[in-house]
Amino acid sequence: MTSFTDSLTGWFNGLTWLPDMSPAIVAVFVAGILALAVFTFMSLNALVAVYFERKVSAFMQDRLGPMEVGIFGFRGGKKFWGGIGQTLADAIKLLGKEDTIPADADRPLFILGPFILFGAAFTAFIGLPIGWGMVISDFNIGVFFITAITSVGVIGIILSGWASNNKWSLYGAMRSAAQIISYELPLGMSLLLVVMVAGSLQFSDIVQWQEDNRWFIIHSPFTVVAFMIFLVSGVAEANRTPFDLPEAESELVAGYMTEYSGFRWSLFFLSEYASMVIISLMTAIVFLGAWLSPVAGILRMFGVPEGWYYLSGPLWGLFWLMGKVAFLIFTMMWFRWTFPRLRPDQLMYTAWKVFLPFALANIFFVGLWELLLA
Amino acid sequence: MDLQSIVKSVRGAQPEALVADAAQEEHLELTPDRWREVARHLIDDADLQFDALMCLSGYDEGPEGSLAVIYHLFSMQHKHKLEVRIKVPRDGGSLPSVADIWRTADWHEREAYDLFGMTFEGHPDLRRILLPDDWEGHPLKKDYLTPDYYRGIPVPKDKRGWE
Amino acid sequence: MALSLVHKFDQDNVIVEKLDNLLNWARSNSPWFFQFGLACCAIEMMAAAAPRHDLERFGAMPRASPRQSDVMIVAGTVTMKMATRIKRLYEQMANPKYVISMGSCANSGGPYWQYGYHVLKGVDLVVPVDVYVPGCPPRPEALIQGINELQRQIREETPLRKVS
Amino acid sequence: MTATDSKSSNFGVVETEEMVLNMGPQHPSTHGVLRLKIRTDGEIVTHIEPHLGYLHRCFEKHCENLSYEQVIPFTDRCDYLASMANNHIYALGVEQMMGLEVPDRVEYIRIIMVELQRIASHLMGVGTFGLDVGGITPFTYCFRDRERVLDLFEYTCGARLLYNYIWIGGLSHDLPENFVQYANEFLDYFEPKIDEYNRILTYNKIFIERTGDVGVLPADVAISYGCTGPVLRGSGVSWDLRKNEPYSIYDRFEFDTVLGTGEMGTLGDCWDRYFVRIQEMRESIKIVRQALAQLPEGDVFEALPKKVRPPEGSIYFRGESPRGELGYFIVSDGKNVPYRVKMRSPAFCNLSVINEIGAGWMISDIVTILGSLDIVLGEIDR
Repeated sequence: MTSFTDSLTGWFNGLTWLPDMSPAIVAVFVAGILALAVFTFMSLNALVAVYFERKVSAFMQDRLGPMEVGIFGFRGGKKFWGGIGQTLADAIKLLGKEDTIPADADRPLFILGPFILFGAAFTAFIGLPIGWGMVISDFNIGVFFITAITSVGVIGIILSGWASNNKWSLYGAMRSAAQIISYELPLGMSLLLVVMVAGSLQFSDIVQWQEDNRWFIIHSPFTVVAFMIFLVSGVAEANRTPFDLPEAESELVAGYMTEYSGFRWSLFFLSEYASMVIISLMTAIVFLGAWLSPVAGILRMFGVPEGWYYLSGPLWGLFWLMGKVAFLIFTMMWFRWTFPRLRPDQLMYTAWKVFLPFALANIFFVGLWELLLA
Repeated sequence: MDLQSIVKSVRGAQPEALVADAAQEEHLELTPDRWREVARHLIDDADLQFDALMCLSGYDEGPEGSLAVIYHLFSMQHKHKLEVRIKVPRDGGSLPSVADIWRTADWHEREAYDLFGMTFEGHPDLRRILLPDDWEGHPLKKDYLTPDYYRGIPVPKDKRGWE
Repeated sequence: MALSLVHKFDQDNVIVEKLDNLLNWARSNSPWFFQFGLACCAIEMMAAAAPRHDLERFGAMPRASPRQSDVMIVAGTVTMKMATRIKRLYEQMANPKYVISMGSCANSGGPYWQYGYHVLKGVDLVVPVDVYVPGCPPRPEALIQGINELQRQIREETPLRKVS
Repeated sequence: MTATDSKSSNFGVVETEEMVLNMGPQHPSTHGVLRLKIRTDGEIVTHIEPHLGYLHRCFEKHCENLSYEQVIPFTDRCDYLASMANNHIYALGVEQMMGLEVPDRVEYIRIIMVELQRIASHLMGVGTFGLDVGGITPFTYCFRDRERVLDLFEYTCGARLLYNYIWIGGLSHDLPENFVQYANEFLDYFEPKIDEYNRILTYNKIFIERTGDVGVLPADVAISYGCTGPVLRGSGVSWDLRKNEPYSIYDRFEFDTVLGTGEMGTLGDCWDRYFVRIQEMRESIKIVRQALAQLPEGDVFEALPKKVRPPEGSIYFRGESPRGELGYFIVSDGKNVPYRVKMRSPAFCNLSVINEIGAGWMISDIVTILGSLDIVLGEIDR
């Protein structure tokens, strides 16, 4: 499969008016452009997702949500688009706010913490495809890379919690360490099952398998369970309610980010919403057939010939994938505004005594299923 | 049970605890030194069983009079009430604590100490409860004078010297 | 004689003006308030954030940590014991920060002004106040008006220019 | 922690230390300016020491300086979530001292107001309890419906939160026109909403996990600490002053005392205390419906005394506020200013039990337990 990196490098090399450059310099240029693209995507995502979340929460709570702030004089009226400029105003304000560092804080770590968290979320986007050939780098160990890199973020959380020299932050950090490391296991185990069936750690191969056969969520009853475990563990990985213990507002004030303000705090915010996207993208790619059209899937089931599949193709693929991601993100928001929060020990119980045994049993049964039926 | 039989019962158990024959009045007046024994009797006696302390109030009779503590007792079993009054001297007055007999008394005694200044002997943790630890005086005494400043912050409404 | 470019920036300048406007627009439209109530007025503050009045329409969102909030709404009676804490909380907030004094008690001691030996007679004795909202307690609409008034004040600021 | 420790300590033995954590006076879930000094061992709480007084507004000092009528606005501000109940019990106490009889219509209006206030107060308790366990939406639902109750109050006396409505010997205003109709409309609207709260919060699996079996308060401990109201009834003690010691005209109405059942865990846990509040709203609806139906005609101002000067003496009058037994100990020396007023506030006693039921649980549970006690700081600190 081609990737953005390949195409961009090819494009650079094809520019005849440029002087000859060593491949290293081209690589730096390409990486720079792609990094900028990912950063833009993350920022835009945060802007849109925060607005979406505020509107969804308002809708669920019989409120209106942001209504008065517009962009370029456009306020959006009384419709859903009211207050469309709200998150932009928030972002600019946060950039203009004072960056406080408490006197007793561990300065280097305090500064480093949010960047590690941000870096982890940022790096994860390298391996995530958004369509055929639309990926920055299609590793052959893509699944492994993502699971590994998303858990690096916890180091950032622990560092910032510890360095803040605040007891609430420390509690948040400790909780988050326990939580993220625990939920890594059921998450990985559910992925393992897909890897086992598809026979590859590469995202493109997994999608190819789904195109050739069927979406993983309807592969067998066990994959449905795996999907659920994966989604819930993913919510826990992203520190969202009902698993938002590290920042539990009613208990720990603001958890590990209690002492952060302004730009550094907005990095936390960016990372949180980026990790939501990462988890949703993973779920959509691995279980929900990535960019494959549900229409095509249904038509194929009834034996309609390939020529009739109108809603497939690269751009449609992007549409389907983003649609699935948006739906999953909406589900996470739905969770957040409906459920109360779990207690730390109940959280651990769910991870170790419920999800992990089920995930392990799943692997076994899917193996049997494959042996007997396939 | 009416007041007279309660008085009779207390007199039987602790003869010298009663200040006067309270049978004609609405409350029982006791001396401070026998109060714990009377309290034990009030809660343990099968006919009395005052298991709930409804209210504990400090009371100041005025700049010339003495301080008092007023207990309102209630029995959840027998549904009868009792008002107990104990007078203590104005300066350095103290009376035994009943915080271990009725746990309600714990915080109420701290409050009475905070606002009136009488001490409760044997209280596990007798500190100010409402006012800050470094507050001077006991504000509900009738001869209390509001201080002008607390930690440099002006207290009264007098605006002179604010600007 | 034409002014040099450096000189131009000393005076009211179009670029600075526009940036000022942008910052003021952003700051005035996202007054995240400090989720911190003291007494009766705090209930009305909660009511202002709840469905019927919905402060979030103006971009005001409650934050639990002082570091992330822009506006401190002193909602309720400030006592002597609390006054030092309020000062500390105010100092913990990151600049730019604003204070709304909500209700008579925070404005001047309210009904407790005469005999309240333990009540601070106005929160402006310990922290600088930008907007006073009268009432005991003020209605949520009054608080919303107070926030609008604060927004108006922020829009007149000149954060990028030196105060002469 | 220090270098010298590692020399003396055995390897392989993890040394732990207790940590002191200050919760409040500014904390999202201390319901005001309460400060809890918590000693923790990891997440487990070993001891809780409440520090009060951050909202001490000198209520009792004000009583000694203001006339009997002028005290009423200050009782409003003590328990600002149940102002009507505070007005009511204080007024009843003074009326009893003076031997004042009030017209029937006044009694009925008072009951209607107090019970509507109970609904509003419990809505607040339920909503903030939802907030404490992490659910934000139940809170907004409760506030949405609470606004409707406040509309009724505002229609009657012009105030939303602090009413000064129930006066000694009468009321500040008669009912406005169509009040009965509006109140009935509200009750019809509100009764199905309770099922909505049950769906979103009460029978939510996570909510039950968080509150069932947590912070169990045995009945004898509750009585010894002087806990009253939903906290005591949640422990299964059938004790409601409206029923057991009827004051005003509560003996004319049909309603039940709601008790905790231990349905989702042990008797007296947080869930029971919470559910008692939910059920009490239904009972209040019943009372208001009956009172609206029986409401007599009459002049509400006829018994208002020209001068309020109770004879020398004292009284301890208690009644059931939404939070429990609210008592006023009033001493009169024959003047128009009370000599001493002591307020026995239910939340003060309810809060004192926190170390007893909170120690040994986790920090998250402390928040839950505190929420289930439904305290109001204005009343605790006075």
